[in-house]
Amino acid sequence: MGNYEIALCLGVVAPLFMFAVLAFVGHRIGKPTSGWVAVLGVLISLGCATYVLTGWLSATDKAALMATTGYDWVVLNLFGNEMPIEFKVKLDGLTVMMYFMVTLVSTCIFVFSIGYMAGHSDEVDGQCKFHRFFCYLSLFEFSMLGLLISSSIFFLFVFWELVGLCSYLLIGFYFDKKFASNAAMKAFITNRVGDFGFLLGLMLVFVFLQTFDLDQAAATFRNQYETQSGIFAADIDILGWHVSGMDLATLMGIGLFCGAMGKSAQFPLHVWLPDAMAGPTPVSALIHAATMVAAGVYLVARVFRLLTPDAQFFIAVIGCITLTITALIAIVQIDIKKVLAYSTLSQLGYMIFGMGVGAWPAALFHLITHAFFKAMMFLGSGQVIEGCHHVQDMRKMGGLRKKMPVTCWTFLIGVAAIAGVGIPGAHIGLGGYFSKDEVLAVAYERAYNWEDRFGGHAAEGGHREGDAHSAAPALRSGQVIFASGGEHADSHADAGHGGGHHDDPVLAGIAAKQHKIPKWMFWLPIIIAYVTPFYMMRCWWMTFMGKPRDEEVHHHAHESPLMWAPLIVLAAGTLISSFYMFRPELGEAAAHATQAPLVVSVDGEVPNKAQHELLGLSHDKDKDPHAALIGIVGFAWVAGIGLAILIYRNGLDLAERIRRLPLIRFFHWCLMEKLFFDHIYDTVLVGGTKWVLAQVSRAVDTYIIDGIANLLGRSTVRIAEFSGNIMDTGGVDGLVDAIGESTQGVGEMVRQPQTGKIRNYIMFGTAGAVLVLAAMIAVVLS
Amino acid sequence: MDQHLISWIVFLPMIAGIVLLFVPRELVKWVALFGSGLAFVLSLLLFKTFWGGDAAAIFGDTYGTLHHVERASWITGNKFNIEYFVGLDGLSFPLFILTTFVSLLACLASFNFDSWKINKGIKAYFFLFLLLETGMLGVFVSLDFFLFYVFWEVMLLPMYFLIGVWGGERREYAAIKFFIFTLAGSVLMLVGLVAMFFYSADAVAEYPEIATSYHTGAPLTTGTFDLIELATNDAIQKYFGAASTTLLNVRFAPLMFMFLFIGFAIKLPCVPVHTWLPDAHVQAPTPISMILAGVLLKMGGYGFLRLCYGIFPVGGEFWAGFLAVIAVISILYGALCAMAQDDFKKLVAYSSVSHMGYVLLGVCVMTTTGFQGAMFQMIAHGISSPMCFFLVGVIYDRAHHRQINKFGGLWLSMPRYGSMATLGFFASLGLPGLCGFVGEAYVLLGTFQAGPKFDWAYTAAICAAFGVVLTAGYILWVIQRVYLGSVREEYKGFPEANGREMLILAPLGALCILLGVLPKQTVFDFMNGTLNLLVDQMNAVTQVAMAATGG
Amino acid sequence: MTELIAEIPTWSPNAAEFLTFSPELAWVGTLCLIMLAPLAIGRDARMTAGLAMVGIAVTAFFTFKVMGIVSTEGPKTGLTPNLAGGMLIADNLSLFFKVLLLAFLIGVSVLWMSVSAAKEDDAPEFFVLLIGSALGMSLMVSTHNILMMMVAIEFASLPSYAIVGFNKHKRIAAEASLKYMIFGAVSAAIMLYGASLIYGFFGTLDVTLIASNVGPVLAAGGANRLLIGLAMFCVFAGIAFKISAVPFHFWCPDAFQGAKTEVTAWLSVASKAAGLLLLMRLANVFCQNAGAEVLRGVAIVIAVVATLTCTIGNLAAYKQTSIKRMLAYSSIAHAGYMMAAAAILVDAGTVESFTAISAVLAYVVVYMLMNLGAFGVVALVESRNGEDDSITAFAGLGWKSPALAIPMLFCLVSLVGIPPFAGFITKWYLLAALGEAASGLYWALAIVIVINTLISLWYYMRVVVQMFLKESDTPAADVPMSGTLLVNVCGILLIVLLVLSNPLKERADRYSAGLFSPVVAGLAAQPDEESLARSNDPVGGEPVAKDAQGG
Amino acid sequence: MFEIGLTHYLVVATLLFVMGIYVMMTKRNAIGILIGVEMVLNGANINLVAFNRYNGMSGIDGQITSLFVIVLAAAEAALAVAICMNFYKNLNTVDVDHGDTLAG
Repeated sequence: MGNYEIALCLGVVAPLFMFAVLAFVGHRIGKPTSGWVAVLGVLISLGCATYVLTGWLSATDKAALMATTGYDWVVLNLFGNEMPIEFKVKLDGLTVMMYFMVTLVSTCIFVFSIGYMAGHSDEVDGQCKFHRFFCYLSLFEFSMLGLLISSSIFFLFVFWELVGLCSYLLIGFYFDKKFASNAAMKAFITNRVGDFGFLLGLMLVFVFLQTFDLDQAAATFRNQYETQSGIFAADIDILGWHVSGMDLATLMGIGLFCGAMGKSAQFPLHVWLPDAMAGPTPVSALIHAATMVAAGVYLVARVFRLLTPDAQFFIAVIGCITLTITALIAIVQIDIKKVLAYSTLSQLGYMIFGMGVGAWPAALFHLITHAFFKAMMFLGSGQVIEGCHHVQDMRKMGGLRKKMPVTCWTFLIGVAAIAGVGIPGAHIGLGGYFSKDEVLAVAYERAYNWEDRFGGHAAEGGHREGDAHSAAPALRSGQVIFASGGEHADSHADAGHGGGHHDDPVLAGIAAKQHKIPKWMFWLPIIIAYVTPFYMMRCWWMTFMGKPRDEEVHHHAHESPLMWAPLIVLAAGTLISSFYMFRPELGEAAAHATQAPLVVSVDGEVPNKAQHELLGLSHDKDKDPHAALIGIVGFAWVAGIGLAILIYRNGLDLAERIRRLPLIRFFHWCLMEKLFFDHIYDTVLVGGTKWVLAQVSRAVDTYIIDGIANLLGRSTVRIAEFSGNIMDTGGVDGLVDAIGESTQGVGEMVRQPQTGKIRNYIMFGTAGAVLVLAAMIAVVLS
Repeated sequence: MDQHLISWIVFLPMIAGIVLLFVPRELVKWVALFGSGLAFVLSLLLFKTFWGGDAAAIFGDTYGTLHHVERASWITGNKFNIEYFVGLDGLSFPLFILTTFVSLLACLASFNFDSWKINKGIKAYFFLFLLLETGMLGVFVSLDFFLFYVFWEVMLLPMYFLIGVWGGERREYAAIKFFIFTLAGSVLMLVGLVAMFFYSADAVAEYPEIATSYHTGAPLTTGTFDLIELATNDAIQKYFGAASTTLLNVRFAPLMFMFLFIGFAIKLPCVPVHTWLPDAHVQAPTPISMILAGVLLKMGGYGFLRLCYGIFPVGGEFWAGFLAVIAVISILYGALCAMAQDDFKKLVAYSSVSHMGYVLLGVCVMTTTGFQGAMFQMIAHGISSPMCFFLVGVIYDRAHHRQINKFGGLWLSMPRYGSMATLGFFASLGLPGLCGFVGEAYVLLGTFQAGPKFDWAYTAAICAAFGVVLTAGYILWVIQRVYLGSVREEYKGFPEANGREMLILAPLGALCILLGVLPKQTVFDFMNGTLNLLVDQMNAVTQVAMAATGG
Repeated sequence: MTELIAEIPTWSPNAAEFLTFSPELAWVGTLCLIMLAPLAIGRDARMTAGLAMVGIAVTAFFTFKVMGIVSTEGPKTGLTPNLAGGMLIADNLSLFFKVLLLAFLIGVSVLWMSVSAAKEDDAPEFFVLLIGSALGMSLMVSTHNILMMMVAIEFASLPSYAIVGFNKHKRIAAEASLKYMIFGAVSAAIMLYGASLIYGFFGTLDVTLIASNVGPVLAAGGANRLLIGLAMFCVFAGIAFKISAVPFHFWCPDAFQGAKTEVTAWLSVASKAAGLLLLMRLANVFCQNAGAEVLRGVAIVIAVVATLTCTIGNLAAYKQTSIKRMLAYSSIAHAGYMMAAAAILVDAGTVESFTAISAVLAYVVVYMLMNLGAFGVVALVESRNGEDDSITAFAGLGWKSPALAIPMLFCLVSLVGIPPFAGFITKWYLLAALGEAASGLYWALAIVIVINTLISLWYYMRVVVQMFLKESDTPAADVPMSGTLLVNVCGILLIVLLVLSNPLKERADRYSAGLFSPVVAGLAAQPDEESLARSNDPVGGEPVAKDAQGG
Repeated sequence: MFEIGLTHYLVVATLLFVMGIYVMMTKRNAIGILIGVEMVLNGANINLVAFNRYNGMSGIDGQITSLFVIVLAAAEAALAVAICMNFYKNLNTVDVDHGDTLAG
């Protein structure tokens, strides 16, 4: 094992060790110390991450580093062949970046938590749960980092479930509150629904690709596609449908993506995330904003090479729907954490959408920038909630900027980042300005320029990739790189490719297999890009600006250093992540991580040699993704933020008046009801599809609220009750009892001749004898 | 001692049981603990044999390599040679250890006997308990079918009394139900026992040239009860598998398979013969529930592997589709039933039905991975379900009821216990990293892998995978209702799990994690050798039979 | 006339022949002694019993002596002790049964001593009747001549009628004995009528000759077939009455319930076993001499009756409230099981028939222990709670007097036929015998038996439930030491015979293999052809045929 | 004219048998039932003797057997009457239908 592998493993194990320490002796360690123990663990991880990151960035032969050694966990038997499930460290640019991001954000949040949980963890019965919180956090940290370094889809799944468990435990941390435990359960079960698909994908990978290793699986997939063997030649019967060839491959891709849908809370499994805000705020920041929910995007990035165009399109559609509906719901939320939750959902939608349109580096870039600023905002909201004594309703806040200056301004940075504040053309901007807009740029390419680019070559373009092209790493990766604005590119640094993409039949061939995306899938994200700044600014303004609306809340508000210091770190992280380091590395990682035979990764920008330097600015003036979109989205933030300020500058009155406008009122109601997803899940499963319409009207009734908890908790229970109580007692037992009773009945019957009267005995005896004799005669004569 | 090690382990509990009849009342439980504890310690010595990497050396080149074999003639009629024939291989060894282990913990769990609602007859209780242990151990080590059957039935009576005398409200009903169901399964097995002997005699007479015995090396000339011989003798396998071999005008292998299967399916149990289980579990005292779930159910699975599939692979292939349907129904139906329960113990009991459905699914697809998964699932369930039952027992001792909906917030009043409960139930849920996951994953993968052979395998795997969601549903729901939520007034003063309780929970919890993290080192290494050979053997036989039918 | 005389085997008894006849003589001597003894020593129960024991000992001495002779000279060597001109046989089977009867007599006497002796004034009469019926039973198994058979059955029955009504002042006893007597008389009459017809067809009452002639006579065709069937069935009915096979079982529950419990114990085993062994002997004779077609017909009749017997016996036992009545039905069922073995009639020369006899012999031994134990406990329980024979009288017995309840449990479970009790192993021998016969009929019978085992579990367990699972307020009472010892010995022997069943089975094999077989012994060799020729003679055919046409 | 042959005897015996069975099944008086039994037995006796006489049997097996039957019948009758008296003593009747305490 190389040093970096060891470092990564150490970074994973350190929190686990702290988990064990806290689990066994946590209650003896006491209140603040146990928090610091956990911080120590995550600091070790951060150290490891930094070590690996610096080493990685300075390494020249990255391919050598990527070859890591594995350890056979178990050895499966597949069609008579041994197939080990290997635990191996995945060491590539993506892992390194994600690892670093996660440890950095975690460190901040851990530290913040010590301050935050001091006031939130004392429980009834004199039981202090402070250490338990850090115990769970450490376990989460372990699982999340484990997930990042897994090179096998199987272990991805293992850690995937573990982070789910931690999420469950942490959402339900205040489990004495009904809503918290409900939310925890809802989260876990919804995730399980997604994992069901994941498992299906896993099984397909197992049987057809015959390996769980990501790289090997990708290679096999590619090979099978080229020879039209394996999964492409299979024809299987699933639940009565015959699925074969490309469709099966698509099914595999969608199956794996189902996992991501659960974890990253994509439509239609998004319902758990807003409820997950029942957990302590640092948890929301860490798990439900920065890291775990992003794991879904990470998963898609990892299995990108196994996707087919149809699967990818499916991903894009799901992402597009999610980002739209959740952003709309975010507009009307009044709970500060709920706003952030829906905005998280929306941003995750952007990322998934990005993956779906092939914007691999852009989506991951957005993931990282989003992690920083969203974690920061969540912590900010935690600060507010803590300061306001557990008030989360923004209508009771207002004017907190004086009481909480650091929180206020760091939060504003977050708002700016998510809104994509920047100056088009000047290459000055924050977070989303680069990352989100790059996704949009790629979407634009896919929606408008795709056929122009490749269509012409689709017909004659060979489907096979020849060896001759293997010399060109960037192209072997199947990565399409272009600069925005319809100007194609170019001037790409790779000398071996001076000819550009047009002339490359291989690339064209691959690309031509992909659909042009419908135009609405470009325009919806654009519209939401206008909505986003609005609701974020609304949130900030309602909280920090204006006049205090609730004296008592305002009176108590305060900040504490343990809690605002991490905010500053994260604010710095937001700034750094927007410019430095991450984007070029991701672009480079894409070269390896996207070698897909069927789909292409579309790069919104061109990596520059100089960017390989740690401090090199990523955003090359000439390669600004906004070049083409400048008119469409470049100033979206101005419009959104402006409108928000316009409406909320004088308190809530104007907003209230608007809300009462006839049409708005209807929309508002719909959005307040979260577009009825919870209700729909409830009712669909309660009454069956034919009752859906009838039930939707009833859904207004407030008592049906609890979504997925009831999905299994009420509707299925009825089926279960039927099966458990009626079938078992009535059916099987009934049958057995009936047999028993009839046996007894027969017993009673055969006793009837025993009348006690000897004359009867003689008669029955004789009659019986005659019968037996008759039977004998019948047999003998026959 | 060493050469009779297994016999010592098997009969030691019984000896202790007899001894305790003659000691003062206060010492009884200590004698019992000593008996089951010593059996456990001695069984650990067996690891010496199975330790090490060289699978071929440990498990042999063909199915039938045994260790610690003891053979002695037992009943010799004019034809029979019924032997006292015991031994261990990869199939029985893990289950053997599991049995001594769970029994020890169950014995420990019985230590609060005096505080039970029915606490008369402590000697009788521990005597029957130890007798039961002997019976269970005997089943796993017996390699003579007759001996197997005797041990199999020896367990019935102690279990009947343990449930019937020391059980809950409806103990009589539950006990007799258990008895009748189990006996119903085993009577047909008895016919199978007779038939297999005489048909094997016919077989060696029919094909004397290939009737070479694995044991003596010479051709076999008589019928046999030797389970290994029945499985490995070419003549017997050829004759059993042949389409022309019939009993009551039905093809022999499928019929015999069914005769045996019914008995094991009842024990496993799978739908629709599972209904004894919830009753038995709910009514039985906690330690007995632990034994029931931890060991008794495994006998069904063990029987599948050793007898049904070992001896009648052709029958297995014949019924595969049917069994898969039953298995999937068990998985889903068990989970749904679990969800519908108000009684905590009944919920765990139904979860066993669901989990054991995976075992059936794993074996019925007849793939190596499936077999391994089924076996692992048995071990894992043998760890997690006793734990769950004990967890239920702990609160039953305190609250004297098991109504899920009347609980709440127990984690607050009993944090240590709550943590163990979470661990136990998540292991049962099949969370990766804990023991329940590996078996399920293997079974699903094994089932999916059977796709080329059986059309329905993909569908079965997907349906079974959906069980994972349902499992999460009922487990989380019960955790939420019992352990989470605000603490109720009446349970505020509940004492935390005491030392004895933690002593039982801790090893189980540790094993839940250990098996989940290192499945290869803890379980697979000890059984894969035999399982792989068994599958090879099975495939060879079914191919021959298929070729014969085709020709 | 000289020709005629030559045909009747001359009987000029010598000392050796008297010796082979000595057990019977000793028995008769004992009878006389006990009858006369009151004149000398009074009617004291103890003294009488002592006298009976002496008689039994003497009989046993001679029995063993004869056994020695038979086993050294061997029945198949031509030195078969044919007594009374071929009417009686002293072979291993009959001697074995005599030993069994003696042992059982001792058991019943002990039981009687411990429960009834104290209040009994008519001890000498009791022993005379008991030993008289024993003598009749021993004669039953020592013949294959229908005349001797009739005499022996009557000899066994008449004392039995009286002994059932021995309790003169009890209404149910009077009722029971009357019913028993009438039913017995009716079946005897029918049997005699059948015998007279058989004599008409075959000119002989020796079953050996009948068996070898029946085939040719049947082959002659015509209505003979029906009439022969009718006649043979009438004879069979007489035996079936002793066995209490359905539909000749009606007397059984009533007589058993009305009689004293120790008498019930005696009748439930001895008279049934005698009838069964008689049937087995005749079956064996048929196997050796009759053709396949006849065998098939006879086998089907016996199989049908056996199936009806065990099934109806078990079902009718379900809802009984009197334990004696329940055990009476159980004894009907067991007779059915044993009868199933009698259905094993396959062509001469194969060994299956003696396997069946061996199985029945072993079964009878164990059955004796089980019933002696069970009825013994019933008698003891009855004796201390005022003749209450309801099942509920057993409530809480397990906790009050385990010394009674545990042997009772052993006996009952053994009656069900599950390990670890000898009832299982003997049931297994029965099944094995059926399996070895290897035909659909016998496999079907095997399945009938195992399913009946399952049915029977329910009502046996009702008693167990009462004993161990129910409570009772009545305090424990003293029970006689000797009776307790007796039932415990029975209980323990049941376990011992499972673990060490070899000696039992070996003896059963030996004694059944040494069954006197007339064909081999050469007795029938000469008359065989003659009588065969005679039967084919139209002299017999003409009037009979007319008769049949007329009817 | 016709000669009285085997058939006639057999017919008489059969009639006795049938009548005996009928009597056994219908009579409520215990003694009546016993008389039925005797009828059947005598039917058997007639059969035995007739067969021996007409059917060319060697020896006198039939006759001797019938003697046995007569003795058996006598013994049985003696015991039966004793049991009937005991029954009468306990129930004050010999109507067998009154003895139905034991049933089921």
